[in-house]
Amino acid sequence: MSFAAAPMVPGDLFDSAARFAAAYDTRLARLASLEERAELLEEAWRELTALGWPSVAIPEAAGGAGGGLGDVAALVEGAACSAAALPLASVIGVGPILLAGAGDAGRPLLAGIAAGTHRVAAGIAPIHTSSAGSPMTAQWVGDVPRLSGGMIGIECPPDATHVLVGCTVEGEAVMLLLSSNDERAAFRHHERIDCRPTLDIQFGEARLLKGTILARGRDVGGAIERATQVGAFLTCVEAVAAMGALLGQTIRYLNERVQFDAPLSTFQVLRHKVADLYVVYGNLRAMVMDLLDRIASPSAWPERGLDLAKLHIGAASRRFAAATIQLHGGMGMTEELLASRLAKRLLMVEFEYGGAAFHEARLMARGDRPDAAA
Amino acid sequence: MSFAAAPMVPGDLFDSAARFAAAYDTRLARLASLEERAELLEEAWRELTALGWPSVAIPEAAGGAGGGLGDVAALVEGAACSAAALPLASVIGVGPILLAGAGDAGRPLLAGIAAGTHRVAAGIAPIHTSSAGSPMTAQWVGDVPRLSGGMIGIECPPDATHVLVGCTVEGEAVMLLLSSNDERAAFRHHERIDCRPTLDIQFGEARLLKGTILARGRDVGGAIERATQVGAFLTCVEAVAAMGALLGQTIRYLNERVQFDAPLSTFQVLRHKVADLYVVYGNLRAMVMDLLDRIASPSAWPERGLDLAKLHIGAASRRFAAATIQLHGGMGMTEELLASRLAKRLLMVEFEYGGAAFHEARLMARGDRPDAAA
Amino acid sequence: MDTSDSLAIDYEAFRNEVRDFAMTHCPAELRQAVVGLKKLGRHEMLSWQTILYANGWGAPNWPKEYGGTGWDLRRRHIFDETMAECDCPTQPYQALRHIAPVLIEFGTHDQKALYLPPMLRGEVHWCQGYSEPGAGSDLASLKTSAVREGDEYVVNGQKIWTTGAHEADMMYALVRTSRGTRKQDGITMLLIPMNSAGLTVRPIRTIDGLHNVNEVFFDNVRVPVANRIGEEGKAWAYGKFLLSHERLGGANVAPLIRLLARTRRMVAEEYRDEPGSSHYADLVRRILHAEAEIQGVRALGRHAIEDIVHKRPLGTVSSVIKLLSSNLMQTLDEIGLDAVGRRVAGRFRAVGDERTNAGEQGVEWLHNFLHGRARTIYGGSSEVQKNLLAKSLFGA
Amino acid sequence: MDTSDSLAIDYEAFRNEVRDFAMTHCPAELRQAVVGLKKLGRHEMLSWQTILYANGWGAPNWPKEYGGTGWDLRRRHIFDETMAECDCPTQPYQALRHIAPVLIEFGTHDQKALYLPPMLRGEVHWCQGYSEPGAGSDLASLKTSAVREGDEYVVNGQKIWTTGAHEADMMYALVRTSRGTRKQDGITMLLIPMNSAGLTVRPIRTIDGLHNVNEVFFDNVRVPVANRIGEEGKAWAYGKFLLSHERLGGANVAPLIRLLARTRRMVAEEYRDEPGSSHYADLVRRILHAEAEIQGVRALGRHAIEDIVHKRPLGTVSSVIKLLSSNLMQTLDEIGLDAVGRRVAGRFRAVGDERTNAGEQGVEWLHNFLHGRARTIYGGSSEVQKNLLAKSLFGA
Repeated sequence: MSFAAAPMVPGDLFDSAARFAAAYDTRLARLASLEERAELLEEAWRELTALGWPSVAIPEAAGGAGGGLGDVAALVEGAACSAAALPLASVIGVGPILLAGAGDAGRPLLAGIAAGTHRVAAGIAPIHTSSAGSPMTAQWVGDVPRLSGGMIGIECPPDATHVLVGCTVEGEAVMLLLSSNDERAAFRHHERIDCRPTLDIQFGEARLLKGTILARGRDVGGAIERATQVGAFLTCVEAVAAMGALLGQTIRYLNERVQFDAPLSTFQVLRHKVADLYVVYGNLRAMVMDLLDRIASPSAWPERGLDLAKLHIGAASRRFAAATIQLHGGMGMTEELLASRLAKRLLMVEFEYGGAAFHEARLMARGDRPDAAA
Repeated sequence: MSFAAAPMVPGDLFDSAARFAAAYDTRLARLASLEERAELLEEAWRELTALGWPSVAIPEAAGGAGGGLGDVAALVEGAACSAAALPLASVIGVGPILLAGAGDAGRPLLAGIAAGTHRVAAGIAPIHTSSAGSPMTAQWVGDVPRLSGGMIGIECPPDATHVLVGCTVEGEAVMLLLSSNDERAAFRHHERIDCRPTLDIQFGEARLLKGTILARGRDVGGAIERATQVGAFLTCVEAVAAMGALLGQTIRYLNERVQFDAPLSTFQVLRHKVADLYVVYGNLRAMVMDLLDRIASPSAWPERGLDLAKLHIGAASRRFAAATIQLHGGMGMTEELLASRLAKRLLMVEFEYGGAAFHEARLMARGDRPDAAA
Repeated sequence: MDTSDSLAIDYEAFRNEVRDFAMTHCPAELRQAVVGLKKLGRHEMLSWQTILYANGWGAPNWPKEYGGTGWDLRRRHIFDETMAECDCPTQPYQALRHIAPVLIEFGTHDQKALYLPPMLRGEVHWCQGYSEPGAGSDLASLKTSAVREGDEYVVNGQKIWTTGAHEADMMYALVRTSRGTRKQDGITMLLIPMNSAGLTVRPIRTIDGLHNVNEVFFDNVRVPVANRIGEEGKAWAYGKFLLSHERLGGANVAPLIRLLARTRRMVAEEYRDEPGSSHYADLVRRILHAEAEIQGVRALGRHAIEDIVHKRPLGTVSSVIKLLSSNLMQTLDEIGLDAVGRRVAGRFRAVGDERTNAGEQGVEWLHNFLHGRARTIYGGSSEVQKNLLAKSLFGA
Repeated sequence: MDTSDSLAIDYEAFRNEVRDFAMTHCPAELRQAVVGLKKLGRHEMLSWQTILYANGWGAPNWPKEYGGTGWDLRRRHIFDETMAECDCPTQPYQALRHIAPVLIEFGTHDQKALYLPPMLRGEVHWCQGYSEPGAGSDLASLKTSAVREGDEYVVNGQKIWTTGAHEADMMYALVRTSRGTRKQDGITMLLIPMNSAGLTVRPIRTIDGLHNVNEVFFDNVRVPVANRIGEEGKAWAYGKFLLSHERLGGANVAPLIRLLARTRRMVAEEYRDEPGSSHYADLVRRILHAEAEIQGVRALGRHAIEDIVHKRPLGTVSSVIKLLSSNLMQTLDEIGLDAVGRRVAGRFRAVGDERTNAGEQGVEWLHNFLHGRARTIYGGSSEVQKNLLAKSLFGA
């Protein structure tokens, strides 16, 4: 009996997300055109909305299921086993956490998300601005924020209705809400390297955004920080799930594929490379499970632990992807192979919710202070 | 037929140095006490002086053999195949080049070295001072240099008679000559990690060194720079020689050693690790041979090439040493094994004639300017 | 190889001649595409070939009697290096470097007359039909069969990873005509027109999202016996001949040097506003180490060429160069990914613009990274190279 | 293991009790030696054992009936972690953790009565005679022979890498009493007094220049049959028992955490005057990555302990922990070498002062680096661990 990855957050949510994502992934892999893929993703989003996923982390008072981060993690983990090209973590995890910082003002939007009438992309200024290019800057003009430059690579649900922007205006944390057809901004859509839909917003030179402020102040700042860390954490969950799935694919491939009259899995160098990958996977899986436990205990938010995890998993994911592509030989180069898509998912990890430079800077600024409790 | 390293600078000098060093190394490896080792090294130095090695790079006019850097490289390479615990490169290569910067003032000392009556250790301030601890500083008091702090880890021939110091006093390059029993300095002797003898000089708070100036000015500055680069280059020569020898030892060991009823050399992972080492060795060997060619053409001193080589070979040597120790299993941990001594020689490489930080800083300061000709 | 007149040749003058020609005759848009790491297809490669042919440089590696330049190895090497330095496209290597030498050595007079001139003139595009789904690194396991019926072979089976098959006129293919005791026996080489009935090309979408390679299916494809190279069942030997002929392809490190310079420039540009960041310092450090290693590869290549010129045994140097070059290219690809990734990885393909070379500025570094993963797979995977090296090092 | 009362135990209170004891009872010079990465010998280890014994903590891993604490696995783990955090020396593990459990399981009543109490009291120092020149990772190939003559075995052969043999009173050794069809058969375990006639200890100077391990030669050494553990020829099974008993030795990651903190402190100190240097930033970055990985190892260890407590199958986690821990220790060793090397590598041993722990401040990091190379060799080399993992992953 050979390896099969065990889920970190087992249960019905994981199972149904895994099944759902695998089915759509098989269909998506056959489509080369961006338009056709976008249509299929829209169908998938409608279906998962019907399943109630967007409401899973929304409080019951706002019409949601009142679940916790563990429920979001279970869905995200299941979907990541097939490298689902859906912005699940950011839309059903990060978005609601950001909105929570808006207090009552955010309630109608939360209710809309829970009801399936609103689809919200969540942009966070320090994450979705690039220091190369034209990063976003903001000033006050009276009570109106004036924005320049723009934000890039915001994960975006199909046919988004709104864009939520968490940013800082002259030192004050502010949450803005834009309609997705707001004419004061230019919107541009892309696919990421792992085929997920993203959104760029350009404000141009200096754009006055009257009527967009949803909330401002200290709670908003806390929510931005929390949302950033949750985004990073869910990225780690997805990375570990993708590694486990990829490891399984690789082992199966090496057991089946014959070269030089023997299965590839009989060659010691390949066996040891797979053992190396398993060790990496085992370590990161334990790390992420441990963080999920610590997150669940609200008294000891593992700030340092989360930054360390994201810092490390970005680079580890890159190496993992490169090694598995090599182990698959030419097959690893085919987009139609699940393993390649999982590898591309892993390549993206470093660039989501803050890369190495971002988390390193945070860790260095904070010194060696450990988390509140271990 | 399995691997045997081919010399980069083949010929009589290489052969005789290789034989000489192997014989002494066998005797040295049996001795645990520093005193006994020092006695044996003194005997070796007397013998190699009788063979004329210290005079090989000294001009005929000063009583030397008038050879070039290629001759020094041949001797150094041969000796490095047994990780000879002798400061050959620095004493017969770097010292004379530094002294050349003193012009006529250096002549008597060169003659003494050629005649075998003088044994000179060559310290170079930017190389042999550590920014941690108490680095050497120097001021003028009238025409007399006043030195504070000290220099560390200067390679030193057995029973040295003099110490040559290349340094900068208030921006001016200066060459000082101290007798090895000068009471204005404290001398302390060590073995390096690869068992070579070294010397620390401490001047304490502020020591006036009247009568020590051998030369000063622009030529001295040029000689310091040239001596530093030659030291770095000869270190690279030794590193490649040690790698070649170590690769040979490793291959022999793996062919002979049986575990799990088969020679270790039949295990594919070990075979590939050795192949990896061979690729590193082949690359560095070609790089060093190429640099030797370019150095021989006086119009195109490969300044950038030398810095790049030393920068890279330091780290490569570390990895090479670690990998071969692992391939030797427990045996790799025995000091009595030639392979361990070669590995320790390689560990030292990073710390000789400027580490990675030193050469990186030089390369970055210089920008991307290529060498005069390729 | 005419080593006889080597001493009389002024290699530096030759280098300058090649450089001048490249800079004046290679169209700016072609050089621009090469600089921008864009994909080059049939049209670009053949148009450049036509220009070179007009100057008498159609085939640097062929003897004069077939319209080649008859250059010695040093001049060929200088030509390759200089063309790469000047950002010229590569010539159609599958025709000129792979099948042509085999044709010249083993082909009939008619075959040479039929196929060589159009290659020279840049009129016909060739592809290579070697790899199969079950035969990659272990090429001798190939199964595509050719059964002789009268004056024809009937070919059935499948090839994979066929670069440029969708744009090619002809394929040279290895097929199995019998099974011997050794699986290297019974392999035959055929020249197959791509418009043959029963031949289907199916694009493979590779991991970079682009279409470079294909599957090719043979369903009772009939190929004249006249299209067979050499003897039936002996093609493994021709493949080995080709290998030894091309073993120093890797000695041309100019593409590596060019990628190094381009990477350095791009990183400086990308971090223009953050010169003090420790990540910039880290990228620069990695570039310096790559540059150092490239110094060595370049010297290895030069030494190898001198060894061939002086008829010294080459040993395993081609494996060493292949491993080093492919790793270094990937190292640079990875630096490229690290530098542009934060800005471009989230914007890999623009909705509403699906042209191959469209997209955010810098996205070509991501394509390059993805595409470049294959460098350690094709042309003898790193694993196969290391097996070869180990065999030589351990004497068994 | 008494899991019955697990729910009733206040583990945090226990942790505090252990910490208080360690900080008040462990002599400052011992803790100083541990902090300074110094080598600990017989004297240091036994004196600490005596102190623990006096507190009833002589054997955390033994059942109460033999004088052990009878602690459950969680308490043992907390004890180990806390002692390491407090920089206390390790207890004499070869006696307490290796041979004692085997004695308790397979020894006779007389053997237990004779050997266990002195171990507890810290009166007798033990060493392990397993490895031989031809039997390292492949231990079952051992050749040291024991031939029975009346009431004695006559032992001939050689052991190697015997840690502490020069300071030990007793050795537990694996010897060959017969050859079976499987080489694992015919291996017997003997307890051998180190002062036996014909037994010679020869020091091995290891790569760090220190004397930690030895060769031990047996020249007709006579060992009473009463010193045999269990049955003749069955010792391979006892070794496996020991392995399963100690399989989570690696779950104690406290030494790793302590080395991390120490490395961080040392690097900050060493670069105090160059806080802006890019090399300092590089070292700090490497430390952060190590810290991240240690987070994972720590969690793995905790999960494994819970798995044992809840009697879930452990699988291959001990191999994973061993590989990770040994690599991380080496990573930190290497950071240590990089930080102090420029200052200390050229001054490794001071002429005129050859005491083991003398030398330049920081030289212990070089010793540590060199000594630490063995971490991926002993106790199941990394290669052997990966073979095991691969077998499990591929199902063959």
